[in-house]
Amino acid sequence: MLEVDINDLHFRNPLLLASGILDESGDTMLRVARSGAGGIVTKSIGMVPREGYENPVIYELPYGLLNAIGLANPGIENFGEEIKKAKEGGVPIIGSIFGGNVDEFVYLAKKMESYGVDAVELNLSCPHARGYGMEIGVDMELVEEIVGEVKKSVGIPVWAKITPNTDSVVRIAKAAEKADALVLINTIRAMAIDIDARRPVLSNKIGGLSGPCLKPVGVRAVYEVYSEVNKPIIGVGGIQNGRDALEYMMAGASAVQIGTAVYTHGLEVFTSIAREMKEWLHRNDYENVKDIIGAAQVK
Amino acid sequence: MLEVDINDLHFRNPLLLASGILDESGDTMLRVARSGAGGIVTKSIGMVPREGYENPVIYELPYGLLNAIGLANPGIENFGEEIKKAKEGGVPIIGSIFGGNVDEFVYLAKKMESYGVDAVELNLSCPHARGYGMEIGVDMELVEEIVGEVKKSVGIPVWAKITPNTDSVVRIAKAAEKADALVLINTIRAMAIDIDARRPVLSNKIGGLSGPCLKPVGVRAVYEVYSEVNKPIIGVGGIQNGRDALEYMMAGASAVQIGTAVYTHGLEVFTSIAREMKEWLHRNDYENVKDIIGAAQVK
Amino acid sequence: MYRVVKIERIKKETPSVKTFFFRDKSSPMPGQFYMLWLPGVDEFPMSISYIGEIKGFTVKKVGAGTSRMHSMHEGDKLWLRGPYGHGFSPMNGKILFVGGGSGMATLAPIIERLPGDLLIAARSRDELLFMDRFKERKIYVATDDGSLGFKGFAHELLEKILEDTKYDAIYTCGPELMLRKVIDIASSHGIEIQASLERLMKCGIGICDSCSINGYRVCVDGPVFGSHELAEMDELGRYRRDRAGRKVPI
Amino acid sequence: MYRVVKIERIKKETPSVKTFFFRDKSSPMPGQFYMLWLPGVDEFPMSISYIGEIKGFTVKKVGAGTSRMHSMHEGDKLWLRGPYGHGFSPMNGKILFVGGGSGMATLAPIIERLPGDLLIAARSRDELLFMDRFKERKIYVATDDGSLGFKGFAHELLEKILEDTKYDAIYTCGPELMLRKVIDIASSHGIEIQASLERLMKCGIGICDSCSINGYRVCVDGPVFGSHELAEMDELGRYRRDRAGRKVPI
Ligand SMILES: Cc1cc2nc3c(=O)[nH]c(=O)nc-3n(C[C@H](O)[C@H](O)[C@H](O)COP(=O)(O)OP(=O)(O)OC[C@H]3O[C@@H](n4cnc5c(N)ncnc54)[C@H](O)[C@@H]3O)c2cc1C
Ligand SMILES: Cc1cc2nc3c(=O)[nH]c(=O)nc-3n(C[C@H](O)[C@H](O)[C@H](O)COP(=O)(O)OP(=O)(O)OC[C@H]3O[C@@H](n4cnc5c(N)ncnc54)[C@H](O)[C@@H]3O)c2cc1C
Ligand SMILES: Cc1cc2nc3c(=O)[nH]c(=O)nc-3n(C[C@H](O)[C@H](O)[C@H](O)COP(=O)(O)O)c2cc1C
Ligand SMILES: Cc1cc2nc3c(=O)[nH]c(=O)nc-3n(C[C@H](O)[C@H](O)[C@H](O)COP(=O)(O)O)c2cc1C
Ligand code: FES
Ligand code: FES
Repeated sequence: MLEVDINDLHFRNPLLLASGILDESGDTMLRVARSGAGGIVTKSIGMVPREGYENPVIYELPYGLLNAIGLANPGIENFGEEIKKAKEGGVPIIGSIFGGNVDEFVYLAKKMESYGVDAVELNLSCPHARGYGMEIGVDMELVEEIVGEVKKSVGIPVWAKITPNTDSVVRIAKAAEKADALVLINTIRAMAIDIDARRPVLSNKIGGLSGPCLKPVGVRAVYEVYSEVNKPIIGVGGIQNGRDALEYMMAGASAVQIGTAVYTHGLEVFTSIAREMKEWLHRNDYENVKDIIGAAQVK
Repeated sequence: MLEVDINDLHFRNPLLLASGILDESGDTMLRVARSGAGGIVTKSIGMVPREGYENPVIYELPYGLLNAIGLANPGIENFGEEIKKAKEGGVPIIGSIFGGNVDEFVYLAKKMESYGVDAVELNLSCPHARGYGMEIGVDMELVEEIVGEVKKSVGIPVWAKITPNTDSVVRIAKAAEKADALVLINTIRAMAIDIDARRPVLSNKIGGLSGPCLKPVGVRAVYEVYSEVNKPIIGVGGIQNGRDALEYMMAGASAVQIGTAVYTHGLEVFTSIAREMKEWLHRNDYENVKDIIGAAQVK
Repeated sequence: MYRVVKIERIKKETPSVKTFFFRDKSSPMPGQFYMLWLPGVDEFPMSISYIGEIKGFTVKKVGAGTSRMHSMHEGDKLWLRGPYGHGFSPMNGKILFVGGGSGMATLAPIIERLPGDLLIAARSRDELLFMDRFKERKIYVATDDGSLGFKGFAHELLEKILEDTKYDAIYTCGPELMLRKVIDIASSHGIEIQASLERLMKCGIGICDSCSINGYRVCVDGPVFGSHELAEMDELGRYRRDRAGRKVPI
Repeated sequence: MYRVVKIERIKKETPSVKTFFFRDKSSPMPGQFYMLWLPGVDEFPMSISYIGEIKGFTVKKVGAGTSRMHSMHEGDKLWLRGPYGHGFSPMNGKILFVGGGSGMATLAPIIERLPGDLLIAARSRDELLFMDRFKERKIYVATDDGSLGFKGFAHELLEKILEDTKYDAIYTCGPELMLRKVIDIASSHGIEIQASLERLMKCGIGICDSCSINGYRVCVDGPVFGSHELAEMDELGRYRRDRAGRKVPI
């Protein structure tokens, strides 16, 4: 009832682990797969090992999380073993990568392919790392070039993850149109100040906002892009329960990714969301979750 | 202890009513002034009467509000009486205006001036009205021209209200640098779908997200702009209590505006925030709230 | 967020009024209202007319939204948010309820909770609402066309009644011009009054200013107001605000 | 969101360890930890070493953050979030607590709640932690340099003790190489064990994967793990993850 196919990849359910959450070590990814996730996106991996920012790198808000991990990652050369381990989970593994220019993206994508990932996700949207992520992801020409070149270089599907920190997510989505799927959205640039400490909490000062408060922004982005770009969309941002996942899919997403809810609801969140979705579909006489994709689009 | 001055305007406290909330009729504005607000920004007024969008125009979320009122307003020619009434409250009245081009903004600003407002606020940031607001507010040249022309045409201070729906709020702020003060931020483009109805809730589909979930975005915008543009900043977005207001001011705001909290906390919110701010300042040995403006800026 | 409720029963009350019964966990007070959404059609305020486990809206057909409702069937769904606003509060002494047209829908729950006599008014005999529901009460009747009871408007009958009978408190709801008169009469007789007002409502939660009357928001400060507040409302019966927020004569 | 607490008292425990006492409304379980922020300096995990109305952190000076703490005074403030993680749970039978170095800080609250003997180990005599606090208990002592008690490592003393005395359960915390040995010894003797582990922690709330060991997150699945989970952790005592997430030998 929950099975979906995207770019010929088969997912037992449309609930993927979002990049950056519990996906740095192979063992952890394996555990997430065994907890019921339909697929796993790895932490964004770059050319060389990066320690990321100093603590604090995370801040809990009543309605979401603020983070500036700083693209900490072990570097592509150290990541083969982790992928190998993660693959034991039997669900598609999507290798997320970030680079500072076209060549880096191409190199990283090929390397990921050689490690056996089922697709690559281009992180064009990290909101808090100088020279990477959204700094690249709002430059339309560069986005087009990166996506195009990576597409030419690998045989596996290429997903592009897009920033909401823009006046037109549709314009960016169009620039990334050559990708096999679009992932919407990454976090929003944000900050929290501790007034007693009289300073921003995160060591990097600015971070990305995720969690429930992001959902209306993500749903809007998916809804807007669905009618403009003819590629599958993967929705991300603030999904906590079955209704949230269905909301994204009705907006036009073929699958969704889940990040912050792993903190608020634990690893059980994948099975609980799947159960809630099934219950709703059953009550409303749907046989397959595919039938609701884009159902809320008003002409 | 809470008195602030911005562009030679004196405010008994830095807590202004935000545009669009209870500021369409003179009587209501008067009541808000009497409830303790330090100043009042009127609803955004345009050239002709506008009915706005059909209901639903508002949707309550657990952590904020979604609205697409659609710039409903009685039109500038009908607004003189309302201003006159509002002025009885004895606090500065800031006339918010929106136009489709430079000439309209100039006309509206002059008219507002003739009605006796203490400043005009240019709404360059409404996220859900075709041809107005942020559609204009992300065009740097147009922003610069509008602000420049309005500045030349009126003698009262000109405030520019800026959208967060951009990859660089600093760039827009710089384009609006000729304004006497910058107002950050308006709402974020967002959507909610009712899965049982299988459609977006708002009749306009897309609306603006306000309330607590906006605070980390607004604080970030104020913090970023403070060090880049040498003009007073008025912070807006998600302020609910004294700590929130102090957070914005430590980020760099000289005053703040309050909207959604009037719904969550009632009209008493102005006095309760003022009380909480005073308590904190007192406990931390500050004599005047001015002393904390920008205090959280890390060099 | 909306709750979805299922229409369990529909009752035709008069040629232009139907009651829709449903179950919902909320616990409204008499005089409170809900915002009722018909997806793709409209959203509008509606008073609760039956309180209890089975609740009801009693709806007069006036435009697009209410017409759609009148074409609905048992089993159909309604989307609602609320309850909202300040309802009626208890008053002492001998009570008269004055309901004009569909205004009786708003009054019904407070009538059920308090003893007192009724004045029910309508255009004509078959538009008189809830005559049956309150048949054990003393009911004064007025119709514009004289098809039952007093021939004339509610406030004309009220003045006549007050010549013979002393009432200490009036609860009222109905067309605005009637309300204005009833309030003035109550004031001149020194009778305490609570009136439920209607205004165009966009948000229903006190932030859009579309429902304001003399600085009072009907949606949160009202819809029920007492003598003191009503006395300050010089706009009542004279001006309303249109969808653009313009002040227009009634 | 952080809570700000005031340091009420500072106690020097050993040349490199101080306890900081403060009040806070939270109700931690023995073995839980907090994330402690020194604005402008660092944020790091710290076990609770005194539970009750007056709480305490017992901190060993190792780097920038802990050095800053050691230079703080009574009246200074600490920012904290938590408590986090799964703490110790009760076990039956005759208990031995094995604490190496500042590991005693983590063990102290569970020692206070349960009867049992102690094995306290440290480099040298003056680094032995909480000898006074638990002076009523039976304490086995080991020092690397032999300046007090057994000369040698904690696990060596443990093996000797187990030759003569039967224990049913062990609670332990200390340097990772010691933990590895203690766990192996317990396993070979069929003794139930709970060990509190340390790993680099960035988030403390189970999402960043920086603290993971064989797929277990020390911050939320631990920091205290039982025999079954410990048996699965072949990385323990062999590999850790650095700040970049690389697996590096210990
Ligand atoms: C607090 C409150 C409680 C209410 N309770 C009830 C109730 O219990 N039963 C009931 O039948 N109605 C009630 N109403 C009125 C009801 O909300 C309107 O009849 C409804 O909005 C009309 O919607 P529509 O889409 O059918 O009409 P529309 O298509 O919106 O309008 C049709 C025509 O009706 C007129 N109209 C619309 N709304 C009003 C209004 N509020 N007052 C006067 N004229 C109006 C318009 O001017 C227009 O000409 C209440 C209103 C308020 C504010
Ligand atoms: C769950 C948990 C509970 C803890 N409880 C206590 C406690 O009660 N008392 C106490 O004194 N310490 C405790 N620690 C260890 C404490 O968090 C570290 O000592 C602290 O982070 C060091 O911070 P720093 O800024 O002083 O050192 P840094 O400047 O960050 O590092 C200085 C040096 O210490 C080493 N180091 C840092 N952290 C660790 C670590 N976790 N394990 C081993 N070596 C490390 C680094 O490799 C580096 O060489 C606990 C750790 C965890 C994970
Ligand atoms: C701690 C943390 C780390 C993240 N790291 C990455 C990352 O490395 N690459 C990436 O593309 N997105 C990253 N994200 C963004 C998430 O993948 C996701 O887009 C976002 O959190 C919104 O989803 P959520 O609300 O379900 O968390 C990170 C998010 C969090 C909270
Ligand atoms: C119902 C509603 C109507 C609004 N109308 C306007 C408007 O007309 N002009 C404008 O500049 N901002 C308008 N806004 C935005 C607010 O002024 C403010 O920027 C935003 O709500 C964030 O502040 P808050 O979180 O305190 O509400 C409106 C907001 C709401 C909720
Ligand atoms: S309906 Fe919006 S303030 Fe009353
Ligand atoms: S510290 Fe982040 S997962 Fe444990």
